[in-house]
Amino acid sequence: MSIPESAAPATLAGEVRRKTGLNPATCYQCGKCSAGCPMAVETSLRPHDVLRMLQFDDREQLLSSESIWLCLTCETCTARCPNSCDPARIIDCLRETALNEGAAQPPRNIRAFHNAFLKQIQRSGRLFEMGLIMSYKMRSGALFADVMAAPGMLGRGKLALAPSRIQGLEEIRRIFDACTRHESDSTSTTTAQQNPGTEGAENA
Amino acid sequence: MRELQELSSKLLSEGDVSVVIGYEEGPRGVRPAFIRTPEETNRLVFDHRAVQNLAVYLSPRRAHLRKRGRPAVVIKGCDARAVAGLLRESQISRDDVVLIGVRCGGVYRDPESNGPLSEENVADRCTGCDLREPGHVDHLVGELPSEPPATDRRKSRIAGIEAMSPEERFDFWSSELERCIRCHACREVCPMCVCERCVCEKTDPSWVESSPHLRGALAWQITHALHLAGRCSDCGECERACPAGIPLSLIKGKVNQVVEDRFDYRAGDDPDVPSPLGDFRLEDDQEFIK
Amino acid sequence: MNEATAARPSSEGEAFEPRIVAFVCNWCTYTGADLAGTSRIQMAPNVRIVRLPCTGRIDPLFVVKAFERGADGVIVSGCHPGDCHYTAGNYHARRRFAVFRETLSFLGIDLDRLTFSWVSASEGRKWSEIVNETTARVRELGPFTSYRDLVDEG
Amino acid sequence: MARIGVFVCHCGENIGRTVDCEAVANACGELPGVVHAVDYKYMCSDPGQNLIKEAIAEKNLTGVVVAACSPHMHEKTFRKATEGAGLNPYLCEMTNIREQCSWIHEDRDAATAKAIDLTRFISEKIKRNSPLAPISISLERRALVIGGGISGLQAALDMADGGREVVLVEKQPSIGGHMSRLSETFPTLDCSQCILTPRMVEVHQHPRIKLLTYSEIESVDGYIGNFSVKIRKKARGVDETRCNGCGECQSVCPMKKIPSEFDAGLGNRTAIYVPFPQAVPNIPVIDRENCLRIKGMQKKKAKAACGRCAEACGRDAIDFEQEDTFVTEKVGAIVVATGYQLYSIGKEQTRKGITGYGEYGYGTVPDVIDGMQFERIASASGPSGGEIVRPSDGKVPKRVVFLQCIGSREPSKGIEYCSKLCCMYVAKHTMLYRHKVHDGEAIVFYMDIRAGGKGYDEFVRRAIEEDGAKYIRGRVSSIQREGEKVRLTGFDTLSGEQMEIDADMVVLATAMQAQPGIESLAQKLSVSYDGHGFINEAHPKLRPVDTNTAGVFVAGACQAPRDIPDSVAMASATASKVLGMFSKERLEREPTVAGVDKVTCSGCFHCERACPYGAVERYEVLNRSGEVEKVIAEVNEGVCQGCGSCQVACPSKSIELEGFTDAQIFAAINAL
Amino acid sequence: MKIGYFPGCSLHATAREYAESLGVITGPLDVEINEIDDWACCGATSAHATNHLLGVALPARTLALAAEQGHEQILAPCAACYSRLAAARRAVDNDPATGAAVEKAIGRSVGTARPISLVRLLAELAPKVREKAKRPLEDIKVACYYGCLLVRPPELNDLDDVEAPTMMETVVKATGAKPVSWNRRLDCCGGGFSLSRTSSVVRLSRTILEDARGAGADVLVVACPMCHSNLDFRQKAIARRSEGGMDIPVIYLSQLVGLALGQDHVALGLGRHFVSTASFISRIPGPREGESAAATEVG
Repeated sequence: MSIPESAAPATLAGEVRRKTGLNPATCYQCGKCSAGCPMAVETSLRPHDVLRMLQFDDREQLLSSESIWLCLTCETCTARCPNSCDPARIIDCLRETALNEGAAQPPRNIRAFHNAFLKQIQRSGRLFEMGLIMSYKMRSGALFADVMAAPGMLGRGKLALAPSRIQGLEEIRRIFDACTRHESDSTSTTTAQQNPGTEGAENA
Repeated sequence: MRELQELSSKLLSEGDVSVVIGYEEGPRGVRPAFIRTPEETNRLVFDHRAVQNLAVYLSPRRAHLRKRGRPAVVIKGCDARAVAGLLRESQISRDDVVLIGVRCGGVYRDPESNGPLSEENVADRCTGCDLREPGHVDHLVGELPSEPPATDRRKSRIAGIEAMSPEERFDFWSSELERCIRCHACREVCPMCVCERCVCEKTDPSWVESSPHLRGALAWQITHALHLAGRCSDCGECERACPAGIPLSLIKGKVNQVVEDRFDYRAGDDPDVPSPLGDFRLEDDQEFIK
Repeated sequence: MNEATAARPSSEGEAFEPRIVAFVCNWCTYTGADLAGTSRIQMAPNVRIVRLPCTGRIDPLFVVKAFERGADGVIVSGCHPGDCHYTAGNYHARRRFAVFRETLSFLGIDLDRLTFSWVSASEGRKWSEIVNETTARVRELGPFTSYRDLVDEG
Repeated sequence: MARIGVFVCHCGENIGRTVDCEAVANACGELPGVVHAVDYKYMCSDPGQNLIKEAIAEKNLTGVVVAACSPHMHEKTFRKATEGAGLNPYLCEMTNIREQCSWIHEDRDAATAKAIDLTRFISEKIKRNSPLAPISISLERRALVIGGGISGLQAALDMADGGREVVLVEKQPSIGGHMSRLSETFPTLDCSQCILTPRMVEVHQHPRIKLLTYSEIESVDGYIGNFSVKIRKKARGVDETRCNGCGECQSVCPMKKIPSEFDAGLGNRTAIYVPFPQAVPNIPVIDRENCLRIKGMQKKKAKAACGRCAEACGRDAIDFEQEDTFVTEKVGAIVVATGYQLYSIGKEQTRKGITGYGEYGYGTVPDVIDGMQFERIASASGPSGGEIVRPSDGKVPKRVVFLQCIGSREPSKGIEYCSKLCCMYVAKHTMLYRHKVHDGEAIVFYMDIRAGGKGYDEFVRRAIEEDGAKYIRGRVSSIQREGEKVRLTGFDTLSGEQMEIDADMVVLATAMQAQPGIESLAQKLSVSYDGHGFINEAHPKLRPVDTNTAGVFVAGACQAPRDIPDSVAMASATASKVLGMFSKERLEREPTVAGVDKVTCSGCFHCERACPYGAVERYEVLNRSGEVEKVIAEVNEGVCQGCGSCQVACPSKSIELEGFTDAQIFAAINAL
Repeated sequence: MKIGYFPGCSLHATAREYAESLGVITGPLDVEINEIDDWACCGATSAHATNHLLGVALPARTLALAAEQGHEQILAPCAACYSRLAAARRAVDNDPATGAAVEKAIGRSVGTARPISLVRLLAELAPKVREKAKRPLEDIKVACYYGCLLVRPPELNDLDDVEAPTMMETVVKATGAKPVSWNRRLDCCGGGFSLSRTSSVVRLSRTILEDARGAGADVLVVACPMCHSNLDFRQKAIARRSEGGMDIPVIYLSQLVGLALGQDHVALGLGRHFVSTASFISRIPGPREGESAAATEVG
């Protein structure tokens, strides 16, 4: 663990600070966020560990960690942090940076879900559960999960059979492009940026 | 003005006063008159031309007058404001002077004009005058005339200047004050200027540069305006006395307007109501303070 | 303007650096400025502080003289209402400066060159903000030579 | 012709690092009137001060300008040195080129140019300084102490033992403050009653201490040496001269269920009550909100309700009609010792901008209490007689969890400072608990243990090593009631484990805050206070017990969180300051007062209206024949505090404030 | 009272009963909800988890549409949608740089429309609910479940408190039912991992359901379709792991209010839940005007 003199822009903490305005150095490692984190038992890096590694610029290990993908974004850590470090927003930003640098290694299912979800919105502007489940199954390989539930869902009229497209689909596509382009020109690193929203994200 | 003449000669003959300060016919309109004997009282007149503010003769700086004994002075409503100012600042005591209040229906802006009062020739200060019958006086003469015609000439000129940008305003006043030769007539004629030695005569330090260049003139006008805040009786004599014709009453008018807007106060003729610039309220506005 | 040490290189083409005088009260703002010092809060070097016992002692004539002597901006600052060491100095000052400010504006002085503030002894950071903000604002307005050079046109 | 010496200080490298002191000295050397300009590494050191003295002698200087730190730091030092060399001290002034120049700028040229400007200001100003002699004023050699906690008591006793009369004003019915509510005190574990009660009795019986309990400061006028303080003695409802403290009235009072403030709401008290057994004075007070008789009177009921205490009183000391009375005391010095208040874990807070602990249930979860409540439970005179029991069901808790830093070090709740002594009293609590419940388990959630006093860390180590307190480094995310237990979800950052603990009782070590209402008292004394309501000391290192207002001193936790040993030391410090001040018959006062130029004053008395102290008087100018020529203004030097408000109000500038005359300020502006 | 309405994707499919019950109760409470036309998905977790600007731009477009269609307030019954709309509102208001980037991305100006959660709306209408209640739910014990995004993060919360909200309880009391006090009210149910990491959802939802059962609740009331699907749809899987099985009906707050207002339970979509609501409906005495209600298994 090398100790950087100050959170210069080159460090990951500096990058997080530039993008979110949050300063990871304000965290004094009290562990209150990790105490309340519902996923603490299932992850190796809890929120305060993430902040610790940020303070010591452990870039590779952090951006390639699986833990940052096991975050439920339930904001408990942010609500209870004594120093208002907002770990939830910082972990959001780490995921985004990891994706942009191609360093992200989310568990297969979670990557599949996010990709399927965002593909859905790009295609029809609204979520079409059936489409999402199909697309998720193909990407995750979990072909038989919840198959038994299909009849129940149908019987209760909970499964729309056709996607409801919106008129402003062009606008949604423009939003996705703008957001991915926005990321590319503001990311300092040079590696090719991949974002699950765009077509080329399949093999991220 | 028979009533005024009879009253004056009565006062003089009974020795109650040794001089009656009033108005008499003059080469250009009326001029101040100092009547010492009952016989001369027939020279006293009062009409729309009586613009001068005779309260200025009560100021302690005119010590020579005081030596002449107790004066009686003819006071219009607006002049009563100045007298109240002098009383408020203990420059004269009430029983040192006899005040002959005269009911006034407005005066000309220029004493040489004549004919009925109209929107063009009436003095700015007469608009909406609430002191046509002066209070706090010993005697009261003349009948209550009708409302003087209203004019918003000065108010609109002030608004015109306010509408300008700072640079334009600066150029406007620079061009006006350029003509100031620092004769200080505006100070001599002002009833409220009671200082033994004026601040602009103070040399160590000389806060107000005395040479007649624009920087000194601006400093002097700012100082005079601030000194009159909450005290100026708006008699307009400073502007009328200025040989260079600088619209000084606009500056004093603006300051009076600011004092009225902020502290809901107008220098009135009641000597017991003090000027707001000397005390404070906890909840004064401070929107301009960061 | 003391020509010997004219620190303002505006004429030689370098960026214009405004000269700002600050009249501050000794008990609150001056101590607040000291606190900014002990906390090493960096700020613009354009402000020269003149210490006075109370805002009640800050005379509008000082401000006029400062502009006459070539100041591009003036700051007047003291204790928050209620905190005055002499109980009422800042209340009197508040009324005096309310009238003075509008008179100056009527005569054509740009009020952006004047900053009034309350800064307490524990508000070092607020003082640095007042200094930086006024410096930036006055730098944008440019030099105020028009007032100091009135003598030439006279 | 002025002969001025300019002395530029490097202040080690505090100034030298960013300001080229030599250049400043050289530049000032050329200023008109400056005959001597030198720079030196440490001007405030003895050799530095000798430089000044020698220069004054050799070049018979008429003015000394020291360009160094803030005048608040060393103006007195350099003025004494100047006086030592025979030059009037008021001809020496400082330029602040450290706090207001070198420390706040990095650009060396700009900082140096600024330092030169500032020094030029003062050297132009000094040319117009006139020699002044301090004013001597009368001195009321009595002291007032506000607050009867340990600090107030100690200060009062030291001053009274020093031979001076002391008036001690305490807001509560009895003196003793928070210390009287503690069980044992760290680090020696001696019981607080045993070390405090003798002091309280000593104060009560001391011939030179006038004790005014259940009283508050109404207003403060005057200035150092001559304060006139109006004190409101709140109506006790009991005649102090008649009552002998027998307690009959308390036993008959029907209102038995009023939560006792002294016991932090755990025990009960009656409407007419004495806060605690060792209260001094041992005279009850009637709680006007809860006394049936007084409530009836307030509603103007015809039939007088209750009144049993009056019947039971053998000495007819109860007086329901008693009104607040006022006493005015003339004193020369004031010691503020109003103490602190604990942060409330509930939703309502007494200070602005502070929020409660929602994640711990806002204090509604049973058996979650704060440190003071635990003290009351552990105290022998407490509601449970010293036996450690749970407030909810009175059972002995088998596992107690203590949480450090509740409110303190927590910017999101509005308090960013550390309250300094919770680490110590939590360790003490674990000891008290383990000593009384041998099979009990004490767990402490902490972040960093801060026990820096003498014998302090050893005390905490003993709690861990001998008394088996389990210290977990981490914080608790939420506290909830789980059946009979209190469930905490915490985290141990050392072992990296999330943990859920079921405890019987939880004690929150809450932050120390300023007393509510301290702002209005500070404004009455015109003393400054910081954003949290703690009183500002004049200088943290050089004048820690003075305040900026001459004659007002500060002691104890009202200035910052502080434990008993420090409070007592600080109280004795204020006493020594006051006794030093009272060692002289009269008091010498800064001569920076106003004076009127009798020639040019026109007697408009604008100055009189602007003066907050009424220091302007009327002076009759007589002519040769003895008649009053005119009436002009004159300043009473003793009353004038030197604010200068009059000078700005004077149109003709005939009134001048010494030290800040128009000429001096004009010269400074001119040197812009 | 006229108000914009943003249903969100799930209210058209897996959470149809939430939309149905809402549609039925707004009439009696005289609130007119007008669905914003051409609304799009708010991006839920996946958008902001992978691209901050995307997570703000998508809901910002909805804010813009609402403003253009003249709605000052937008009702967002789904907690996730409410949270995203509030996050967009706050980002645009407080951070000019993001505001500019968002407006460039969506090609519209965002306007001043603000989201309001269903819990807050019903809490404000609680007096009216009490006054219009036809069917007393006196002895029904209800566990109010807020979940996470309804109360957190603190600056987006529009309820009365972040850590100790009481608005849901206020609405439940207005319907005559009795809210039970229990601990897991604000815990996260596993949210977006419903498909991708079901084991976590089962673990978290199980502790919530067990705590509600422990507190003696007859029914669990939620205000978020994601929480509902994790607690209701997954309850069978949870029952297998929890000793003593698990059979607590999970309904929406709008359905409970609908019941109190005397609406027919079929119209409220009470038959669409996986855990049968029949048992708890049968315990509700008939409406005061004697309207017959036959509980049926499948709607």
